[in-house]
Amino acid sequence: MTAPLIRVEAAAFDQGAELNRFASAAGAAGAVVSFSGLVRDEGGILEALEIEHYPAMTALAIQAIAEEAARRWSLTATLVIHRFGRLVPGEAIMMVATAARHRREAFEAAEFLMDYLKSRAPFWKKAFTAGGAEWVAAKASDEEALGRWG
Amino acid sequence: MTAPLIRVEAAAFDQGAELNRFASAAGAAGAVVSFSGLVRDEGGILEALEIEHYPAMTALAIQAIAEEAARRWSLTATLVIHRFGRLVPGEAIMMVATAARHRREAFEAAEFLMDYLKSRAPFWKKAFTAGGAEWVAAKASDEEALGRWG
Amino acid sequence: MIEILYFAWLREKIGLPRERVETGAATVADLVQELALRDDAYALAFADLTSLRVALDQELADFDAPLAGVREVAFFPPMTGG
Amino acid sequence: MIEILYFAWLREKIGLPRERVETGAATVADLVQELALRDDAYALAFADLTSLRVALDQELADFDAPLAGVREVAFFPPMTGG
Repeated sequence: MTAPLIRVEAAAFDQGAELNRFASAAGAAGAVVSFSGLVRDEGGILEALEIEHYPAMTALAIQAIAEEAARRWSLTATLVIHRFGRLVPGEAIMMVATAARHRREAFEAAEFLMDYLKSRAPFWKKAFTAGGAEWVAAKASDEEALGRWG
Repeated sequence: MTAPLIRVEAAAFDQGAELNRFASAAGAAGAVVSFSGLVRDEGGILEALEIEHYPAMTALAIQAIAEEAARRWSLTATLVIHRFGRLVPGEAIMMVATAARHRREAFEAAEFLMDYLKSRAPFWKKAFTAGGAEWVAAKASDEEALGRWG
Repeated sequence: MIEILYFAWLREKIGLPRERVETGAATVADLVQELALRDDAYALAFADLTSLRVALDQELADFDAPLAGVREVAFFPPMTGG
Repeated sequence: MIEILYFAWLREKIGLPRERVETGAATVADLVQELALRDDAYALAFADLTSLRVALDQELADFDAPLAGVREVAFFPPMTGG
Protein backbone atom coordinates (compact mmCIF):
# COMPACT_ATOMS: atom_id res chain seq x y z
CA MET A 1 0.00 0.00 0.00
CA THR A 2 0.97 3.63 -0.31
CA ALA A 3 2.22 5.29 2.89
CA PRO A 4 -0.59 6.48 5.18
CA LEU A 5 -1.45 10.13 4.66
CA ILE A 6 -1.55 11.83 8.05
CA ARG A 7 -2.39 15.46 8.69
CA VAL A 8 -2.73 17.20 12.07
CA GLU A 9 -3.83 20.77 11.51
CA ALA A 10 -5.81 23.68 12.87
CA ALA A 11 -7.49 24.68 9.61
CA ALA A 12 -10.90 23.43 8.56
CA PHE A 13 -10.86 20.86 5.76
CA ASP A 14 -13.35 19.92 3.07
CA GLN A 15 -14.23 16.29 3.74
CA GLY A 16 -15.88 15.84 0.35
CA ALA A 17 -12.85 17.13 -1.53
CA GLU A 18 -10.63 14.89 0.62
CA LEU A 19 -12.80 11.86 -0.14
CA ASN A 20 -12.67 12.55 -3.87
CA ARG A 21 -8.90 12.97 -3.86
CA PHE A 22 -8.48 9.84 -1.75
CA ALA A 23 -10.77 7.70 -3.92
CA SER A 24 -9.13 8.80 -7.15
CA ALA A 25 -5.71 7.84 -5.76
CA ALA A 26 -6.92 4.57 -4.27
CA GLY A 27 -5.99 2.70 -7.44
CA ALA A 28 -6.87 -0.97 -7.53
CA ALA A 29 -9.23 -0.67 -4.58
CA GLY A 30 -12.89 -1.36 -5.13
CA ALA A 31 -13.98 -0.32 -1.64
CA VAL A 32 -13.55 3.05 0.03
CA VAL A 33 -14.78 3.75 3.56
CA SER A 34 -14.69 7.14 5.24
CA PHE A 35 -15.55 8.25 8.73
CA SER A 36 -15.97 11.85 9.80
CA GLY A 37 -16.44 13.08 13.33
CA LEU A 38 -18.48 16.27 13.59
CA VAL A 39 -18.87 18.70 16.47
CA ARG A 40 -22.38 18.08 17.84
CA ASP A 41 -24.31 21.07 19.08
CA GLU A 42 -25.62 19.08 22.08
CA GLY A 43 -29.12 20.45 21.73
CA GLY A 44 -27.90 23.96 21.03
CA ILE A 45 -25.93 24.46 24.26
CA LEU A 46 -22.45 23.94 22.85
CA GLU A 47 -20.71 27.12 21.69
CA ALA A 48 -17.34 25.66 20.78
CA LEU A 49 -15.01 22.74 21.27
CA GLU A 50 -11.35 23.38 21.91
CA ILE A 51 -8.98 20.59 21.04
CA GLU A 52 -5.57 20.45 22.67
CA HIS A 53 -2.92 18.02 21.51
CA TYR A 54 0.70 17.03 22.13
CA PRO A 55 2.42 18.24 18.99
CA ALA A 56 5.64 16.24 19.37
CA MET A 57 3.70 13.02 19.81
CA THR A 58 0.49 13.34 17.79
CA ALA A 59 1.65 12.48 14.29
CA LEU A 60 3.92 9.71 15.62
CA ALA A 61 1.06 8.11 17.54
CA ILE A 62 -1.29 8.27 14.54
CA GLN A 63 1.45 6.90 12.28
CA ALA A 64 1.89 3.91 14.61
CA ILE A 65 -1.87 3.26 14.61
CA ALA A 66 -2.04 3.48 10.81
CA GLU A 67 0.93 1.12 10.44
CA GLU A 68 -0.73 -1.40 12.73
CA ALA A 69 -3.88 -1.18 10.57
CA ALA A 70 -1.76 -1.78 7.46
CA ARG A 71 -0.29 -4.90 9.09
CA ARG A 72 -3.73 -6.29 9.91
CA TRP A 73 -5.59 -5.54 6.69
CA SER A 74 -4.71 -5.36 3.00
CA LEU A 75 -5.21 -1.67 2.41
CA THR A 76 -4.31 0.17 -0.76
CA ALA A 77 -4.48 3.57 0.96
CA THR A 78 -5.14 5.18 4.35
CA LEU A 79 -5.90 8.78 5.28
CA VAL A 80 -6.16 10.40 8.71
CA ILE A 81 -6.88 14.11 9.20
CA HIS A 82 -7.32 15.49 12.73
CA ARG A 83 -7.82 19.10 13.70
CA PHE A 84 -6.84 20.95 16.85
CA GLY A 85 -7.78 24.39 18.18
CA ARG A 86 -11.23 25.94 18.34
CA LEU A 87 -14.13 24.34 16.45
CA VAL A 88 -17.82 25.19 16.29
CA PRO A 89 -20.85 22.86 16.01
CA GLY A 90 -21.23 21.23 12.61
CA GLU A 91 -17.54 21.41 11.77
CA ALA A 92 -15.60 18.24 11.03
CA ILE A 93 -13.14 17.41 13.83
CA MET A 94 -11.43 14.63 11.97
CA MET A 95 -11.72 12.11 9.19
CA VAL A 96 -10.30 8.74 8.34
CA ALA A 97 -10.53 6.96 5.01
CA THR A 98 -9.45 3.49 4.00
CA ALA A 99 -9.31 1.77 0.61
CA ALA A 100 -9.13 -1.96 0.00
CA ARG A 101 -10.16 -4.56 -2.56
CA HIS A 102 -12.85 -5.90 -0.26
CA ARG A 103 -15.37 -3.91 1.70
CA ARG A 104 -14.97 -5.87 4.93
CA GLU A 105 -11.29 -4.94 5.12
CA ALA A 106 -11.94 -1.27 4.45
CA PHE A 107 -14.72 -1.19 7.09
CA GLU A 108 -12.75 -3.02 9.77
CA ALA A 109 -9.61 -0.96 9.25
CA ALA A 110 -11.58 2.29 9.48
CA GLU A 111 -13.24 1.14 12.72
CA PHE A 112 -9.88 0.07 14.11
CA LEU A 113 -8.34 3.45 13.27
CA MET A 114 -11.24 5.24 14.96
CA ASP A 115 -11.14 3.08 18.08
CA TYR A 116 -7.42 3.75 18.53
CA LEU A 117 -7.59 7.44 17.64
CA LYS A 118 -10.28 7.89 20.31
CA SER A 119 -8.18 6.57 23.19
CA ARG A 120 -4.57 6.40 22.04
CA ALA A 121 -3.88 9.58 20.12
CA PRO A 122 -2.95 12.55 22.36
CA PHE A 123 -5.96 14.82 21.91
CA TRP A 124 -8.14 16.35 24.62
CA LYS A 125 -11.43 18.17 24.13
CA LYS A 126 -12.79 21.05 26.14
CA ALA A 127 -16.45 21.95 25.68
CA PHE A 128 -17.52 25.59 25.96
CA THR A 129 -21.13 26.41 26.80
CA ALA A 130 -22.90 29.50 28.15
CA GLY A 131 -22.56 27.83 31.55
CA GLY A 132 -18.78 27.56 31.38
CA ALA A 133 -16.07 25.25 30.11
CA GLU A 134 -15.50 21.60 30.88
CA TRP A 135 -13.00 18.97 29.77
CA VAL A 136 -14.71 16.12 27.95
CA ALA A 137 -14.24 12.91 29.95
CA ALA A 138 -13.03 9.77 28.24
CA LYS A 139 -15.79 7.17 27.94
CA ALA A 140 -15.42 3.67 29.35
CA SER A 141 -17.07 2.41 26.16
CA ASP A 142 -14.22 3.86 24.11
CA GLU A 143 -11.62 2.05 26.18
CA GLU A 144 -13.66 -1.15 25.98
CA ALA A 145 -13.92 -0.83 22.19
CA LEU A 146 -10.20 -1.56 21.99
CA GLY A 147 -10.80 -5.02 23.44
CA ARG A 148 -12.31 -6.04 20.13
CA TRP A 149 -8.92 -5.85 18.41
CA GLY A 150 -7.11 -8.25 20.80
CA MET B 1 -34.48 10.05 11.64
CA THR B 2 -35.15 11.74 8.34
CA ALA B 3 -36.44 9.44 5.59
CA PRO B 4 -33.68 7.51 3.80
CA LEU B 5 -32.50 9.23 0.64
CA ILE B 6 -32.44 6.69 -2.17
CA ARG B 7 -31.35 7.33 -5.73
CA VAL B 8 -31.07 4.80 -8.55
CA GLU B 9 -29.66 6.50 -11.61
CA ALA B 10 -27.52 6.14 -14.72
CA ALA B 11 -25.59 9.37 -14.38
CA ALA B 12 -22.23 9.63 -12.63
CA PHE B 13 -22.32 11.32 -9.23
CA ASP B 14 -19.77 13.27 -7.20
CA GLN B 15 -19.24 11.26 -4.03
CA GLY B 16 -17.42 14.13 -2.30
CA ALA B 17 -20.23 16.57 -2.97
CA GLU B 18 -22.75 13.95 -1.81
CA LEU B 19 -20.79 13.40 1.42
CA ASN B 20 -20.67 17.13 2.13
CA ARG B 21 -24.38 17.58 1.52
CA PHE B 22 -25.16 14.52 3.64
CA ALA B 23 -22.93 15.58 6.55
CA SER B 24 -24.30 19.11 6.61
CA ALA B 25 -27.85 17.75 6.82
CA ALA B 26 -26.99 15.10 9.39
CA GLY B 27 -27.87 17.45 12.22
CA ALA B 28 -27.29 16.14 15.70
CA ALA B 29 -25.11 13.31 14.48
CA GLY B 30 -21.50 13.25 15.53
CA ALA B 31 -20.52 10.31 13.36
CA VAL B 32 -20.77 10.01 9.58
CA VAL B 33 -19.68 6.87 7.72
CA SER B 34 -19.58 6.55 3.95
CA PHE B 35 -18.84 3.64 1.68
CA SER B 36 -18.19 3.91 -2.03
CA GLY B 37 -17.81 1.02 -4.42
CA LEU B 38 -15.55 1.77 -7.39
CA VAL B 39 -15.12 -0.07 -10.69
CA ARG B 40 -11.74 -1.85 -10.41
CA ASP B 41 -9.64 -2.09 -13.53
CA GLU B 42 -8.69 -5.70 -12.69
CA GLY B 43 -5.07 -5.17 -13.67
CA GLY B 44 -5.94 -3.17 -16.75
CA ILE B 45 -8.05 -5.83 -18.49
CA LEU B 46 -11.49 -4.42 -17.67
CA GLU B 47 -12.90 -2.05 -20.28
CA ALA B 48 -16.31 -1.45 -18.79
CA LEU B 49 -18.90 -2.76 -16.41
CA GLU B 50 -22.54 -2.83 -17.44
CA ILE B 51 -25.06 -2.84 -14.64
CA GLU B 52 -28.57 -4.13 -15.30
CA HIS B 53 -31.35 -3.71 -12.78
CA TYR B 54 -35.05 -4.35 -12.28
CA PRO B 55 -36.51 -0.85 -12.35
CA ALA B 56 -39.90 -1.66 -10.80
CA MET B 57 -38.24 -3.40 -7.87
CA THR B 58 -34.90 -1.66 -7.23
CA ALA B 59 -35.93 1.38 -5.24
CA LEU B 60 -38.49 -0.66 -3.27
CA ALA B 61 -35.87 -3.25 -2.32
CA ILE B 62 -33.36 -0.59 -1.25
CA GLN B 63 -36.08 1.22 0.69
CA ALA B 64 -36.88 -1.98 2.61
CA ILE B 65 -33.19 -2.51 3.41
CA ALA B 66 -32.80 1.08 4.61
CA GLU B 67 -35.92 0.82 6.76
CA GLU B 68 -34.60 -2.34 8.37
CA ALA B 69 -31.33 -0.52 9.13
CA ALA B 70 -33.30 2.32 10.70
CA ARG B 71 -35.11 -0.19 12.92
CA ARG B 72 -31.85 -1.74 14.11
CA TRP B 73 -29.75 1.38 14.70
CA SER B 74 -30.42 4.94 15.84
CA LEU B 75 -29.59 6.76 12.64
CA THR B 76 -30.17 10.44 12.03
CA ALA B 77 -29.80 10.06 8.25
CA THR B 78 -29.21 7.45 5.55
CA LEU B 79 -28.21 7.81 1.91
CA VAL B 80 -28.01 5.19 -0.83
CA ILE B 81 -27.03 6.00 -4.42
CA HIS B 82 -26.67 3.18 -6.95
CA ARG B 83 -25.93 3.56 -10.64
CA PHE B 84 -26.93 1.37 -13.55
CA GLY B 85 -25.80 1.30 -17.17
CA ARG B 86 -22.24 1.42 -18.50
CA LEU B 87 -19.37 2.37 -16.16
CA VAL B 88 -15.62 2.50 -16.70
CA PRO B 89 -12.79 1.69 -14.25
CA GLY B 90 -12.34 4.23 -11.49
CA GLU B 91 -15.96 5.37 -11.55
CA ALA B 92 -18.11 5.08 -8.43
CA ILE B 93 -20.78 2.38 -8.83
CA MET B 94 -22.61 3.25 -5.67
CA MET B 95 -22.35 4.90 -2.30
CA VAL B 96 -24.01 4.59 1.07
CA ALA B 97 -23.72 7.03 3.96
CA THR B 98 -25.04 6.81 7.51
CA ALA B 99 -25.12 9.34 10.33
CA ALA B 100 -25.58 8.60 14.01
CA ARG B 101 -24.61 9.96 17.41
CA HIS B 102 -22.19 7.11 17.96
CA ARG B 103 -19.62 5.79 15.54
CA ARG B 104 -20.35 2.13 16.17
CA GLU B 105 -23.94 2.59 15.02
CA ALA B 106 -22.96 4.47 11.89
CA PHE B 107 -20.34 1.83 11.01
CA GLU B 108 -22.60 -1.16 11.63
CA ALA B 109 -25.52 0.31 9.73
CA ALA B 110 -23.30 1.11 6.73
CA GLU B 111 -21.93 -2.45 6.72
CA PHE B 112 -25.44 -3.84 7.02
CA LEU B 113 -26.65 -1.72 4.09
CA MET B 114 -23.71 -2.88 1.98
CA ASP B 115 -24.16 -6.55 2.83
CA TYR B 116 -27.81 -6.43 1.84
CA LEU B 117 -27.32 -4.28 -1.26
CA LYS B 118 -24.75 -6.82 -2.49
CA SER B 119 -27.10 -9.81 -2.44
CA ARG B 120 -30.65 -8.52 -2.06
CA ALA B 121 -30.97 -5.53 -4.36
CA PRO B 122 -31.78 -6.45 -7.97
CA PHE B 123 -28.58 -5.46 -9.78
CA TRP B 124 -26.44 -7.61 -12.07
CA LYS B 125 -23.01 -6.76 -13.38
CA LYS B 126 -21.53 -7.72 -16.73
CA ALA B 127 -17.79 -7.26 -17.20
CA PHE B 128 -16.44 -6.29 -20.62
CA THR B 129 -12.82 -7.09 -21.46
CA ALA B 130 -10.88 -7.36 -24.74
CA GLY B 131 -11.55 -11.10 -24.45
CA GLY B 132 -15.32 -10.71 -24.35
CA ALA B 133 -18.13 -10.14 -21.89
CA GLU B 134 -19.03 -12.14 -18.81
CA TRP B 135 -21.68 -11.86 -16.11
CA VAL B 136 -20.11 -11.33 -12.69
CA ALA B 137 -20.94 -14.30 -10.46
CA ALA B 138 -22.30 -13.75 -6.97
CA LYS B 139 -19.75 -14.63 -4.31
CA ALA B 140 -20.49 -17.18 -1.61
CA SER B 141 -18.77 -14.81 0.83
CA ASP B 142 -21.36 -12.14 0.07
CA GLU B 143 -24.21 -14.52 0.85
CA GLU B 144 -22.42 -15.63 4.03
CA ALA B 145 -21.93 -12.02 5.12
CA LEU B 146 -25.70 -11.79 5.68
CA GLY B 147 -25.44 -14.45 8.39
CA ARG B 148 -23.85 -11.86 10.63
CA TRP B 149 -27.10 -9.93 10.89
CA GLY B 150 -29.24 -12.82 12.11
CA MET C 1 -52.31 -13.56 -17.45
CA ILE C 2 -48.98 -13.25 -15.71
CA GLU C 3 -46.14 -11.00 -16.80
CA ILE C 4 -42.80 -12.80 -16.64
CA LEU C 5 -39.49 -10.90 -16.55
CA TYR C 6 -35.98 -12.25 -17.10
CA PHE C 7 -32.74 -10.53 -16.15
CA ALA C 8 -29.00 -10.86 -16.79
CA TRP C 9 -27.82 -14.16 -18.29
CA LEU C 10 -31.29 -15.64 -17.91
CA ARG C 11 -32.63 -12.92 -20.20
CA GLU C 12 -29.86 -13.68 -22.68
CA LYS C 13 -30.40 -17.45 -22.60
CA ILE C 14 -34.14 -17.16 -23.09
CA GLY C 15 -33.74 -14.39 -25.62
CA LEU C 16 -36.33 -11.99 -24.27
CA PRO C 17 -36.66 -9.57 -21.38
CA ARG C 18 -40.33 -10.21 -20.68
CA GLU C 19 -43.41 -12.06 -21.91
CA ARG C 20 -47.04 -12.56 -20.92
CA VAL C 21 -48.23 -16.08 -20.27
CA GLU C 22 -51.55 -17.72 -19.60
CA THR C 23 -50.94 -20.31 -16.91
CA GLY C 24 -52.76 -22.42 -14.37
CA ALA C 25 -49.59 -23.07 -12.37
CA ALA C 26 -50.24 -23.08 -8.63
CA THR C 27 -46.69 -22.28 -7.53
CA VAL C 28 -43.52 -20.76 -8.94
CA ALA C 29 -42.05 -24.26 -9.24
CA ASP C 30 -45.06 -25.36 -11.33
CA LEU C 31 -44.60 -22.35 -13.59
CA VAL C 32 -40.90 -23.14 -14.00
CA GLN C 33 -41.78 -26.71 -14.99
CA GLU C 34 -44.23 -25.42 -17.59
CA LEU C 35 -41.69 -23.02 -19.05
CA ALA C 36 -38.89 -25.62 -19.08
CA LEU C 37 -41.05 -27.89 -21.25
CA ARG C 38 -41.36 -25.26 -23.99
CA ASP C 39 -38.00 -25.73 -25.71
CA ASP C 40 -34.29 -26.30 -25.15
CA ALA C 41 -33.52 -22.65 -24.40
CA TYR C 42 -36.01 -22.57 -21.54
CA ALA C 43 -35.00 -26.04 -20.37
CA LEU C 44 -31.36 -24.97 -20.20
CA ALA C 45 -32.14 -21.64 -18.57
CA PHE C 46 -34.13 -23.30 -15.79
CA ALA C 47 -31.91 -26.42 -15.48
CA ASP C 48 -30.48 -25.43 -12.10
CA LEU C 49 -32.87 -23.64 -9.79
CA THR C 50 -30.19 -23.18 -7.11
CA SER C 51 -28.56 -20.66 -9.46
CA LEU C 52 -31.81 -18.70 -9.85
CA ARG C 53 -33.84 -16.32 -7.74
CA VAL C 54 -37.45 -15.25 -8.11
CA ALA C 55 -39.46 -12.18 -7.18
CA LEU C 56 -43.26 -12.04 -7.07
CA ASP C 57 -44.70 -8.59 -7.62
CA GLN C 58 -41.25 -7.09 -6.91
CA GLU C 59 -40.63 -9.02 -3.69
CA LEU C 60 -38.12 -11.85 -3.31
CA ALA C 61 -39.87 -15.18 -2.86
CA ASP C 62 -39.23 -18.92 -2.74
CA PHE C 63 -39.85 -21.35 -5.56
CA ASP C 64 -42.61 -23.05 -3.63
CA ALA C 65 -44.52 -19.78 -3.19
CA PRO C 66 -48.12 -19.79 -4.53
CA LEU C 67 -48.93 -17.76 -7.63
CA ALA C 68 -52.52 -16.90 -6.74
CA GLY C 69 -53.10 -13.18 -7.28
CA VAL C 70 -49.57 -12.56 -8.54
CA ARG C 71 -49.27 -10.27 -11.57
CA GLU C 72 -45.53 -10.11 -12.17
CA VAL C 73 -42.98 -12.90 -11.78
CA ALA C 74 -39.30 -12.08 -12.27
CA PHE C 75 -36.56 -14.68 -12.64
CA PHE C 76 -32.89 -13.80 -12.36
CA PRO C 77 -29.47 -15.02 -11.19
CA PRO C 78 -28.20 -14.20 -7.68
CA MET C 79 -27.89 -10.43 -7.41
CA THR C 80 -24.54 -8.67 -7.59
CA GLY C 81 -25.22 -5.16 -6.35
CA GLY C 82 -22.96 -2.82 -4.45
CA MET D 1 17.43 17.19 33.56
CA ILE D 2 14.06 15.94 32.44
CA GLU D 3 11.45 17.96 30.56
CA ILE D 4 7.99 17.44 32.00
CA LEU D 5 4.83 18.29 30.02
CA TYR D 6 1.26 18.62 31.29
CA PHE D 7 -1.89 18.59 29.18
CA ALA D 8 -5.60 19.38 29.50
CA TRP D 9 -6.96 19.67 33.06
CA LEU D 10 -3.64 18.51 34.48
CA ARG D 11 -1.96 21.51 32.86
CA GLU D 12 -4.63 23.77 34.32
CA LYS D 13 -4.41 22.29 37.82
CA ILE D 14 -0.64 22.54 37.93
CA GLY D 15 -0.68 25.94 36.25
CA LEU D 16 2.02 25.33 33.67
CA PRO D 17 2.37 23.48 30.38
CA ARG D 18 5.94 22.32 30.95
CA GLU D 19 8.92 22.54 33.25
CA ARG D 20 12.43 21.16 33.56
CA VAL D 21 13.29 19.21 36.66
CA GLU D 22 16.46 17.74 38.10
CA THR D 23 15.50 14.35 39.50
CA GLY D 24 17.04 11.10 40.63
CA ALA D 25 13.69 9.26 40.34
CA ALA D 26 14.13 5.72 39.02
CA THR D 27 10.61 5.25 37.71
CA VAL D 28 7.65 7.35 36.63
CA ALA D 29 5.94 6.50 39.92
CA ASP D 30 8.96 7.81 41.85
CA LEU D 31 8.86 11.03 39.85
CA VAL D 32 5.14 11.42 40.55
CA GLN D 33 5.80 10.99 44.26
CA GLU D 34 8.49 13.68 44.16
CA LEU D 35 6.19 16.09 42.32
CA ALA D 36 3.21 15.43 44.61
CA LEU D 37 5.30 16.45 47.61
CA ARG D 38 5.98 19.91 46.20
CA ASP D 39 2.68 21.60 47.07
CA ASP D 40 -1.09 21.17 47.19
CA ALA D 41 -1.61 21.88 43.48
CA TYR D 42 0.72 19.04 42.50
CA ALA D 43 -0.62 16.79 45.26
CA LEU D 44 -4.17 17.29 43.98
CA ALA D 45 -3.21 16.91 40.35
CA PHE D 46 -1.53 13.57 41.00
CA ALA D 47 -3.98 12.34 43.65
CA ASP D 48 -5.53 9.66 41.41
CA LEU D 49 -3.14 7.96 39.02
CA THR D 50 -5.90 5.85 37.49
CA SER D 51 -7.21 9.07 35.93
CA LEU D 52 -3.81 9.87 34.40
CA ARG D 53 -1.71 8.61 31.52
CA VAL D 54 2.00 9.04 30.87
CA ALA D 55 4.17 9.13 27.77
CA LEU D 56 7.97 8.77 27.83
CA ASP D 57 9.70 10.42 24.90
CA GLN D 58 6.34 10.56 23.07
CA GLU D 59 5.41 6.94 23.64
CA LEU D 60 2.66 5.76 25.99
CA ALA D 61 4.12 4.00 29.05
CA ASP D 62 3.17 2.59 32.42
CA PHE D 63 3.75 4.31 35.76
CA ASP D 64 6.27 1.66 36.77
CA ALA D 65 8.41 2.28 33.68
CA PRO D 66 12.08 3.24 34.37
CA LEU D 67 13.20 6.79 33.65
CA ALA D 68 16.82 5.99 32.73
CA GLY D 69 17.69 7.77 29.49
CA VAL D 70 14.30 9.43 29.19
CA ARG D 71 14.37 13.11 28.14
CA GLU D 72 10.68 14.01 28.01
CA VAL D 73 7.89 12.87 30.33
CA ALA D 74 4.32 13.89 29.55
CA PHE D 75 1.40 13.54 31.97
CA PHE D 76 -2.21 13.87 30.84
CA PRO D 77 -5.78 12.64 31.35
CA PRO D 78 -7.17 9.77 29.25
CA MET D 79 -7.18 10.90 25.64
CA THR D 80 -10.36 11.98 23.86
CA GLY D 81 -9.44 12.03 20.20
CA GLY D 82 -11.60 11.29 17.18
